[in-house]
Amino acid sequence: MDQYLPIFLLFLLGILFAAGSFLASGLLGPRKKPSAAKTAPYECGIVPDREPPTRFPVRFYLVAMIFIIFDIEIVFLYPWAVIFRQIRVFGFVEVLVFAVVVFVAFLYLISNGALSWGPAKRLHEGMPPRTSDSTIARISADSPTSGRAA
Amino acid sequence: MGLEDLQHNFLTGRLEDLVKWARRNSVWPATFGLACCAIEMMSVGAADYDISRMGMEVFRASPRQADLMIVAGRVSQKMAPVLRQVYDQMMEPKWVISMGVCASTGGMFNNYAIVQGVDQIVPVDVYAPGCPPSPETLLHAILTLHEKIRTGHIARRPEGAAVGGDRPPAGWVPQAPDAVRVATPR
Amino acid sequence: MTGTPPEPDPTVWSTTETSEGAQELSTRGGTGQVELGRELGAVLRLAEGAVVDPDDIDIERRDDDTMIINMGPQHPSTHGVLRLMLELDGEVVLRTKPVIGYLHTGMEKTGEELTYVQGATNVTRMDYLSPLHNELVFSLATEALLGVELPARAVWIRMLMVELNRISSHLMWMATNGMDLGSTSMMIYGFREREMVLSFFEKTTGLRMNHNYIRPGGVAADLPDGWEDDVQVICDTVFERTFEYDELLTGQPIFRERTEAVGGITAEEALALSATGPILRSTGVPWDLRRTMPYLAYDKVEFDVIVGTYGDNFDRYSVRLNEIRESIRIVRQILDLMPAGDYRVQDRKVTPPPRARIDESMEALIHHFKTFTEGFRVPEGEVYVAVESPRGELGCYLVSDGTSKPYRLHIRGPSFVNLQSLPVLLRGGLLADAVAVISSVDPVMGEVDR
Amino acid sequence: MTSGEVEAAVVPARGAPSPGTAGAEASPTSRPPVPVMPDVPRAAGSTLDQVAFPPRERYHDMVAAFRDAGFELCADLCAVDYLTHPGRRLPEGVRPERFEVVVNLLSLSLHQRVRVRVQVPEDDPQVHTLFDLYPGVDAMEREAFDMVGIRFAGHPDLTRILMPEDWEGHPLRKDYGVGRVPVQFKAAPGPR
Repeated sequence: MDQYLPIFLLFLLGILFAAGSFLASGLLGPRKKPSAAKTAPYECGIVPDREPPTRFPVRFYLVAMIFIIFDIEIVFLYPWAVIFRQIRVFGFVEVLVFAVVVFVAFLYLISNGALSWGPAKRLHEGMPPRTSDSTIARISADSPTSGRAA
Repeated sequence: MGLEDLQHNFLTGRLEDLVKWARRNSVWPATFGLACCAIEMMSVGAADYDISRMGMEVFRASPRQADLMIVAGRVSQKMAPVLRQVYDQMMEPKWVISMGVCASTGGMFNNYAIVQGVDQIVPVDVYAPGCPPSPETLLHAILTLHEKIRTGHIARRPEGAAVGGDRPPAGWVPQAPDAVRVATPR
Repeated sequence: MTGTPPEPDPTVWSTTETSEGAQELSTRGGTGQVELGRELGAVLRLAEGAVVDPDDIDIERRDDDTMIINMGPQHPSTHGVLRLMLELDGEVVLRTKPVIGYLHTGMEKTGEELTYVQGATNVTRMDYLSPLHNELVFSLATEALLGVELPARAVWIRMLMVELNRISSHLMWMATNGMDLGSTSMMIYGFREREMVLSFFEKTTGLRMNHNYIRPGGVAADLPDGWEDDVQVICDTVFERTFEYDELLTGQPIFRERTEAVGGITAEEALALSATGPILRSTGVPWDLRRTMPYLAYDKVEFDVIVGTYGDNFDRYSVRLNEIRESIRIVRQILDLMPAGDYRVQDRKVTPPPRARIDESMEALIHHFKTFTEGFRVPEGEVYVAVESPRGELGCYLVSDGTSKPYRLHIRGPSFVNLQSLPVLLRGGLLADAVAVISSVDPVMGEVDR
Repeated sequence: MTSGEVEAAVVPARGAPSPGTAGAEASPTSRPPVPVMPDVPRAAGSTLDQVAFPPRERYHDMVAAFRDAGFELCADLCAVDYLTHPGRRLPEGVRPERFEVVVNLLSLSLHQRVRVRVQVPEDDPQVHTLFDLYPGVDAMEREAFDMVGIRFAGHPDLTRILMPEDWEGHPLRKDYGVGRVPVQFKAAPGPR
């Protein structure tokens, strides 16, 4: 029974914290209803006259998926880390296999460009590396300075 | 140890004083830089005149997280409704510093384009004179605001600033901000 | 008089309506062909008369898939109250339309009401990052109409102050550009150096900004004693600090990723859009008014015109960084070549008598009173004078009708024209690149909206 | 007016002031040359501007001719209201009107500026747009329309740019009041 005491306590703490915050905001929060402006979405000071779009490109959903994959991976690492000492080499190899599997998923994502949101218009793909001195030219007074006509 | 030996400290402070102390030491300004005063406001935020000594170095971009609106610059007729909208979207308690003469009274631009004084649109707490106010003037205005918070009432807005607020204080006929587009010459 | 403004009706409490109707970006269907081409950034194709049809846009999304958002007047990275309406396809920017006027101060109308003596105070508040350039262009225009010849020292003092103002303006740009791209330390360094220049301005002109120091007829006061040491300290410190900025920013992969190949523009497009200053020079066109149409005494100092190659953000950053060094080089030469003599023209028509003389002679008192109440008369005529401000060609078109007030004062703000190249620069980039590009165009809303 | 019949605008060699009014040579169809007036001599060291006064019909072609003659950049375009200053210095053969559109062209190759001033009558304040020659004038023309009320035919998006959308009147006209709120110690000079 005592094994479950910490879990039960953690559960109790969660409930208390949630209820507590609701209670506090109920007590301390302002009574009056928020004004129309406060409920309106903030658009840099402009009152939005067209309603926000409902359809979003699928790319944003992909990012959520990628996050979930790696979040789950971390969640499994926690219990593993607790008993890492007892399960010695076997445990280590086990978690390595798990990590490699998730990493393969990551490589697949990178390969078909889920994360490369680069601008559609790339000036020069193979642009030579340059420094702030190499990219400029200095035109002194004596060199011919007639403007290059269009 | 008699009562007279009690120093005024955390244990003996009233809750209201503590709340006011917390409020005035972390007033976060909203970035409302309009014109030349905005440059001086930025240099107040930078290293030389550092306002992070007063817990204000974080310039919150969105009004949801800002407590103070420093109207830094001249407010044009086109900008007035935007200013009013950002002010309405700020969370209570909120204060307004009208920085510079252009914001306070229209300054040297007494013409069709400038709202002659931002207090026709939003209730102003502290006016900072100067064109642009030197960083020291703005720091002085901020300290005046701290003093006002310390001595002001904890929930209600200070007197005389009910313009556009919810209910005007007794005995003072509110000159409700005439159309947010003020004096639109035809 | 028609058009006089009525008394504001105090009881009307109108709700806030902030939409600007036709000035805003409308849906693709609702926009005319040519305007659609302009918003899409198709500059040159239009010049040859080719018409842009909405379907040939390389993004196949229909109208309701894309999102029109406001990068509005109150936004941390629009450098003042610029409102950009962007049509986004997810993160990629399709169309852009700058909506400006949120800082319109009616300065050209006020300019027609102030005398020439007071004119500089009004003009200096337009471009508040380089106020001395505004005063310079207004004074040069007035002196061109007056036909007044300035003493050498006045010309050189003006050049010294204007170059120091260019350094402080470019430092301000380095600071805000660093801040926009995430490097807060650049903001702190930039402002720390700028404070040095501002303290010298405060010592010389009495104010940190809006100095009213350069006036028609010379400068307001002579340089303080020991100004050479202050300027020397500024030059040496800022010159080494530019290498620190270079080290801080140029090597950083994040900075390079966000500035290289971002917001590119070709020389033809820049010329067609009348862009001047660092934007034009970053595309490779060596056009700097200080070199090609020298004013003041720029033909007597050597300096280089900095020219970029690709015309993208990184080039504009490099052009401005090296222009700080060139300005320092000019200031160092001015330190040696500064002539002695009067700092204001001695022509009694323009310059009021010195304060001490007023107590002695009645005639000086009358003359002083006349200058400061009615101001000096400028012969009838019109003139266009342009100087090279940190943002481009700052022009002043002055029409005078012989009275002591300008009849028409039009200031050609470089940022006002440079803002039009935003649709070309933002086209196809990410929203995050839009932040970097706006900062690299360096608009100052004071001179955009006047 | 096809641009084929190019108005040969004389662009004088750098610095050499062209003689009085014989600016543009007469084009083949012997139309009167466009009067060109040397500008007020400017501060020392700056090149002398040429100022051309084409009639409204030939305004667009003259600017096109200047563009082909090497004026790549249109620096500035603004409108001026000459209501209270009719007697201004104009070369003969140019009838002063109430409004005037001033275009400032800049040649990078010749290091030369030229100003084109076209008279616009009060009853029909309309001028052809320069957008197809210089895409950069789009915002300047919108500002001229917003401030002085000159319409530009063919402009892709002629709306207000500086004033709010529902603003009436054009502020920079001379008959438009300054909109000054009366100040206690200073009488409100000028038109109220």
